[in-house]
Amino acid sequence: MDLLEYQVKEWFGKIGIPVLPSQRIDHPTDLKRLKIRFPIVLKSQVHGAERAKAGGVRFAETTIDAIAAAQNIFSLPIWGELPEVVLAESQYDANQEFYLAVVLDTAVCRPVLLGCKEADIDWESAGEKMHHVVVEQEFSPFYARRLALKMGLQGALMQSVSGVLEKMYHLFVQKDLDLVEINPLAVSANGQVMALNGKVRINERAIKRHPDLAEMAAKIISRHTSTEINGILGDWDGVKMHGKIGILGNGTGSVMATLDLVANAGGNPGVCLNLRHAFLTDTTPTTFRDRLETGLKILEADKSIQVILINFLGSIPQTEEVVEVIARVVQQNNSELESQVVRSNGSKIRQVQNFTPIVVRLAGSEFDAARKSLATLKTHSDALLVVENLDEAVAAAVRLAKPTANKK
Amino acid sequence: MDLLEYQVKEWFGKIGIPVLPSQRIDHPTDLKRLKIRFPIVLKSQVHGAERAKAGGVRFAETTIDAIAAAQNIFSLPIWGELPEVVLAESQYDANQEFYLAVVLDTAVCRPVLLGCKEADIDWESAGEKMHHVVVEQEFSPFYARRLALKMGLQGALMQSVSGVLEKMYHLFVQKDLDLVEINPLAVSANGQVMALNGKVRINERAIKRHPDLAEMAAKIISRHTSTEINGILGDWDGVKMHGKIGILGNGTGSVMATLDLVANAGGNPGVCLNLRHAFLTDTTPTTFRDRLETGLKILEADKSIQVILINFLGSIPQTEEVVEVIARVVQQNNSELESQVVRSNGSKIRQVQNFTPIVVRLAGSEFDAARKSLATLKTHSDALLVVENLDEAVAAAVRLAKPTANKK
Amino acid sequence: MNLTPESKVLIQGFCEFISGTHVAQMQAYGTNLVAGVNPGCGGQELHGLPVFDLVEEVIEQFGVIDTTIICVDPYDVLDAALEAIASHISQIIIITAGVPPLDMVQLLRKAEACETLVIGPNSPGIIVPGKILLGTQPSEFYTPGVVGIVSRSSTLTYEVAYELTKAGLGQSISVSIGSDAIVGSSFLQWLQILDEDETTEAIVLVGQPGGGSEEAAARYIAEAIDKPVIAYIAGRQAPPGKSWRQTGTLATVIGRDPNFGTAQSKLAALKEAEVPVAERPSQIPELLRKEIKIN
Amino acid sequence: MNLTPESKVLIQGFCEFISGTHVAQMQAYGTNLVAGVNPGCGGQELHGLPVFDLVEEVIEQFGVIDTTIICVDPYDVLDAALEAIASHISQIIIITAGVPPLDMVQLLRKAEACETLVIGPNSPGIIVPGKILLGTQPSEFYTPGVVGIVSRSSTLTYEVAYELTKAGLGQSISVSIGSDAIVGSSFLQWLQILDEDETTEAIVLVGQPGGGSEEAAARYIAEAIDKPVIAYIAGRQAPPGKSWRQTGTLATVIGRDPNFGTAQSKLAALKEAEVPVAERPSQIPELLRKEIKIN
Repeated sequence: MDLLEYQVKEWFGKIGIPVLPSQRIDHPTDLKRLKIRFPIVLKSQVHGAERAKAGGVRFAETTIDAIAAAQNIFSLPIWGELPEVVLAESQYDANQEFYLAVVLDTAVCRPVLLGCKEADIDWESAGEKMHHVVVEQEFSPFYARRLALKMGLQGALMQSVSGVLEKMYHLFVQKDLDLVEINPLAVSANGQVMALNGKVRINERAIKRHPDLAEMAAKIISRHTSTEINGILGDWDGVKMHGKIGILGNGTGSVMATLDLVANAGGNPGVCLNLRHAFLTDTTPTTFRDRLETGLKILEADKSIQVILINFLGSIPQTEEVVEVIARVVQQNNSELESQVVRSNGSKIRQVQNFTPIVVRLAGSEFDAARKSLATLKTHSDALLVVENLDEAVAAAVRLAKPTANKK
Repeated sequence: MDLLEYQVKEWFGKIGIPVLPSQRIDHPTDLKRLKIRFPIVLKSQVHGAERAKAGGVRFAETTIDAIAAAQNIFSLPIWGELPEVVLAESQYDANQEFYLAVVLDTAVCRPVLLGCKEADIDWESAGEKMHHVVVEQEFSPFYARRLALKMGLQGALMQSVSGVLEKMYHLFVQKDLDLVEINPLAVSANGQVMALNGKVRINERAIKRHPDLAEMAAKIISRHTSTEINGILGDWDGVKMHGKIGILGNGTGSVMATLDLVANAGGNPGVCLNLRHAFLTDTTPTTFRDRLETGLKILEADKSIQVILINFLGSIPQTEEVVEVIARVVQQNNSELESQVVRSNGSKIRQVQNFTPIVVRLAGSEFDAARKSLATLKTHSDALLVVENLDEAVAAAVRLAKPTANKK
Repeated sequence: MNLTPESKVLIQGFCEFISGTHVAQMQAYGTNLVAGVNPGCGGQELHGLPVFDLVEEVIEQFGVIDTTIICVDPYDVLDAALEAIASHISQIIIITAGVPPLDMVQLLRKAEACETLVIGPNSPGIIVPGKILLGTQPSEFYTPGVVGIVSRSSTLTYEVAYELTKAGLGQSISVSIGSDAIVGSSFLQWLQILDEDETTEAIVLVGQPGGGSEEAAARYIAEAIDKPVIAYIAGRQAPPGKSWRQTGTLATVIGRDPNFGTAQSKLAALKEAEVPVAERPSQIPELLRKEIKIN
Repeated sequence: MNLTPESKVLIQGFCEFISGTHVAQMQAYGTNLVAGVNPGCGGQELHGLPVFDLVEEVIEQFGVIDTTIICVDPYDVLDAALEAIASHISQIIIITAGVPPLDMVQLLRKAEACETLVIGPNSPGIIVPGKILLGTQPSEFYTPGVVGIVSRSSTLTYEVAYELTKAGLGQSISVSIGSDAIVGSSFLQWLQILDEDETTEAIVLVGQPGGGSEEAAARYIAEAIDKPVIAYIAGRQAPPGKSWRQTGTLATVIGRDPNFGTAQSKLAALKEAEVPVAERPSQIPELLRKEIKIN
């Protein structure tokens, strides 16, 4: 989950990272009650990158200018997102600009401090200019000094930059972050440092143990559509592709392997969901059964999905209940189907037909009973297919996703 | 530094330890705007113990009763301290009451969790009933469960009590405490827990790194006399005895040894101050010279002090400046003395004589120059004595503190 | 690694990732499960195991515990593991998925200092077919034999075992190191164990996008592993994205390939190390037969 | 404990507890001071020492450092010590006074895990008269000889040495473990070192109110120390109080005497252990002469 700039700066201010005087503007008229001095800069609070290039950052010298600029920003979507807030901020005379970050490096299983004597670096060629320090043991300020020295800083500036890094690290740990970044950290002529812009990415798994973050996430979930949520919160529950075959599985590797098999068999994988752990959008604890229900709903609501392929192997929690969920969905589809008038035009049928065929692959002794009970269901021939072999299940799903081709 | 109950409860509330609805009352009329429901209990916010016995805790069912009770409490000093605040709190139906604490145990160099299934225990016989767990490594909640189980708790109550201990520990570390105590922790009939009263002692050395605590300490220092401050903040800079010989030294052990020598030689030690590190009441960083100046002022202002014994050995920071400070004080005394009319009645002379003789013991090569320069000062015979041998210095101080006896 | 059937095993917590069936399966397999720890449930019995509130109570009653299987809720994993380490348990298998990564960082610092072996989180554990089952791997897909499996996946691990068993290729040891970005034991450690294991004659490595462990494994195989290794990487067709926990651009600045974390980078590394790669799970037996002569 | 004059020594920080005179004194004594570390001052020279920003820079230039003397501000002590430990320095002497005790708790946990010897805080360090000076003990009060001194005080330690020197009794090693409530090395460790030290023939133990180290030392002397020990306890006449950092009533509940922390408790323990106790520093030589035959 990424925070917006004004939220990042609130956090920075609280933990003691120097930020400019600024004010949150919810409506252009708020600028009449501006508490900071002109000239100011107005910045669109959106998640997308390159907002300055898109016109989301404007300077103003007077209240009238500022209101006009704010109206403009409020009505300008950036990467499809309209800002709910605009940040009004003082301006700053920077002599130098640095890049600083703390990031969780999963390859070394440790947080890493990053620093560069240039801001807005080109990542392709950052290698030589960017310095890093791995925080091997419990953090202590000397790690921050190590980085500041590697960056080539000395004396008072080395001390103040390492002081900022120290606070960034504390924020990182306190709030379970994946990333905290200051870009740029401005240095004034007299050596004072100032965080002009910042980025914070919260690790999705930890959100629920921080009441303040859980509340932020809940707000985002209630305000946005599921696609936007994935963009803002991250989408670690699955992969969003644009094909016709939706995949539900139990485990990342298993979902991925199924996806590959579908693609290799000539099918187009669509949304693929891993049901092994709670979805990011779940605000309360969920069971496997809950997640299966949610997953089926997501796939059924997705207009591009023509077939649902479920791949369960070994064991899942609540096997019996899970089978019931599948059975219920299939029977509901069936009854709806029977009440429909079947027309001769295949494509028309697909439009009215509001059910999606399900291929269920179940393997393992725990599923013996399940296979049998699903097999006894009276359904339309394509509505439910239960198989044990994965390659077969994939072939069936691919076949079902091409009804017109089959009918020719 | 000990916090008052209402401050403790604010902290408890913030960290998630359950406390009753309560309201801070700064003036009896605040009770007209009471936001909690009657019946309430009104509690005097003072540092002294046994306030209930002294009449500092009263119950009230109506606003009129409450105002009368508050007026009463506001005008009732407890151990010499008038409350600035009264706490109004809801009442609670307790089924059981426990004692819980986290304390820094200097003997094992670790924090220790303490718990007992009785509240308000008699410390003399607490041994068998009190349980403890040493927090050997970094704290983790299992230490809290260990204690709750040792206390004989089970199931949900074991869980909720260990949850409270966990939060107490986090507070302990976050705020650099010597002690955090809940006494009593009430358990209701349905197993809900509630901190009815709490105590927090902050380690004096850490105050300056917590801006909120430094502010609290500054308030106490500005409002109270030095004796009260010692009572409230703790008096780790020295010992307050009531004799005639004030002692200034560099190091706890050295000050103690000097005190013992004075007592063994028949003298009465008075206030003894260790100048080795900053005083608790210093709100800004100090030098050794600053502390010597402060120390001399404290001793000179103390009417019972008749002689000041300074014991410096080896080396002190800023030797030359320190010698200047002593010289200045002595010369000032000298000039004041010369302008006085010496009367025949010895006791009368002591009343007008507003200087205190100083015995300075200096040993070590660094003091060679200092001894010489102090020896050249022209003073009244008793005003300054510079010696190298400690036993001699002590004998001289004891002699000077008994002018009448000597004159007989 | 102590994988003898006599070694004493504890279960901490009984969250959704472990069920009565799993416990029964472990017991049926002969795993020496002595007790469960579930704070607040001390004195009860669960799945036939006596349950305690604290690990130290179990040790008091049963003596030294060799392995603990942690299945508490994700936010309680760090505490449970620290409790196990404080009780000198030297092998920890974490089944639970969804553990916050900074908790794992803290745990790994401690485990390294105390020389504790941590497997997982988000791992179904270890099986030595016919001998011992530590975790939730479904034993019905396994049969004793000579192929070692080391995997980062959960379900996909048994998928591979199932293919081997169907093809008549038994397994020596199968371990999942866990599919999270930050896990305890590494591919390298397990490749070494399997290389030294006398029963194992060939190794199957199962990988997926994210991180750099497959690349490290490929280099290690080329340098140090004498036994034949076959690899399978899931997710070649998946779009790259942060969804699979790549560190992304930031990773490149610390001397890494911009492709870091992708299936393509892993496949390239395996090719470089001349490790045969299966296209799909069902192709693994065929590739194995080319490398070793079994049956 | 490495106390040879060849061992390489570093100074971290130059706060008020150390002065140019102390540094010059150490150098004059032949202590192998190689550098100072003072963040923000790298490249400068202080008291004739090259100054660096980081400990690792010193090690890069001079190789392994044996001992560091920490004199940074109280709130920076933990960081400086952790930096030294991360650079594998195995002996740390903390001169600084006023370190918050919970910082020491954290440091000691780490030092114990890494087997680092921590002396202090609030300690003037160690002197081996005529050989090496590590800290701020004024060397003029010392003369080489056979009496070992172990103390919790700072100034009082040299007071005792001064009395010995005046009485013609030289010293083998003198160490102050630090007068804070929570310190690294203990009386017990130093009693053992002095007992094993070949030069030392008798030991003087200097204590003060607070904590239970003198009591523990008394028991240890009775059990394990063969050489004669004389004790001196300051503060017998001081009123008991929290001023001297007693844990007070709370201490009693964990199986301790209600007298815990008082000079009286210490004197009683020493009497029980039959350790002769001097009334005042100047009495120590006399008691020593009764126990050993020197001069």
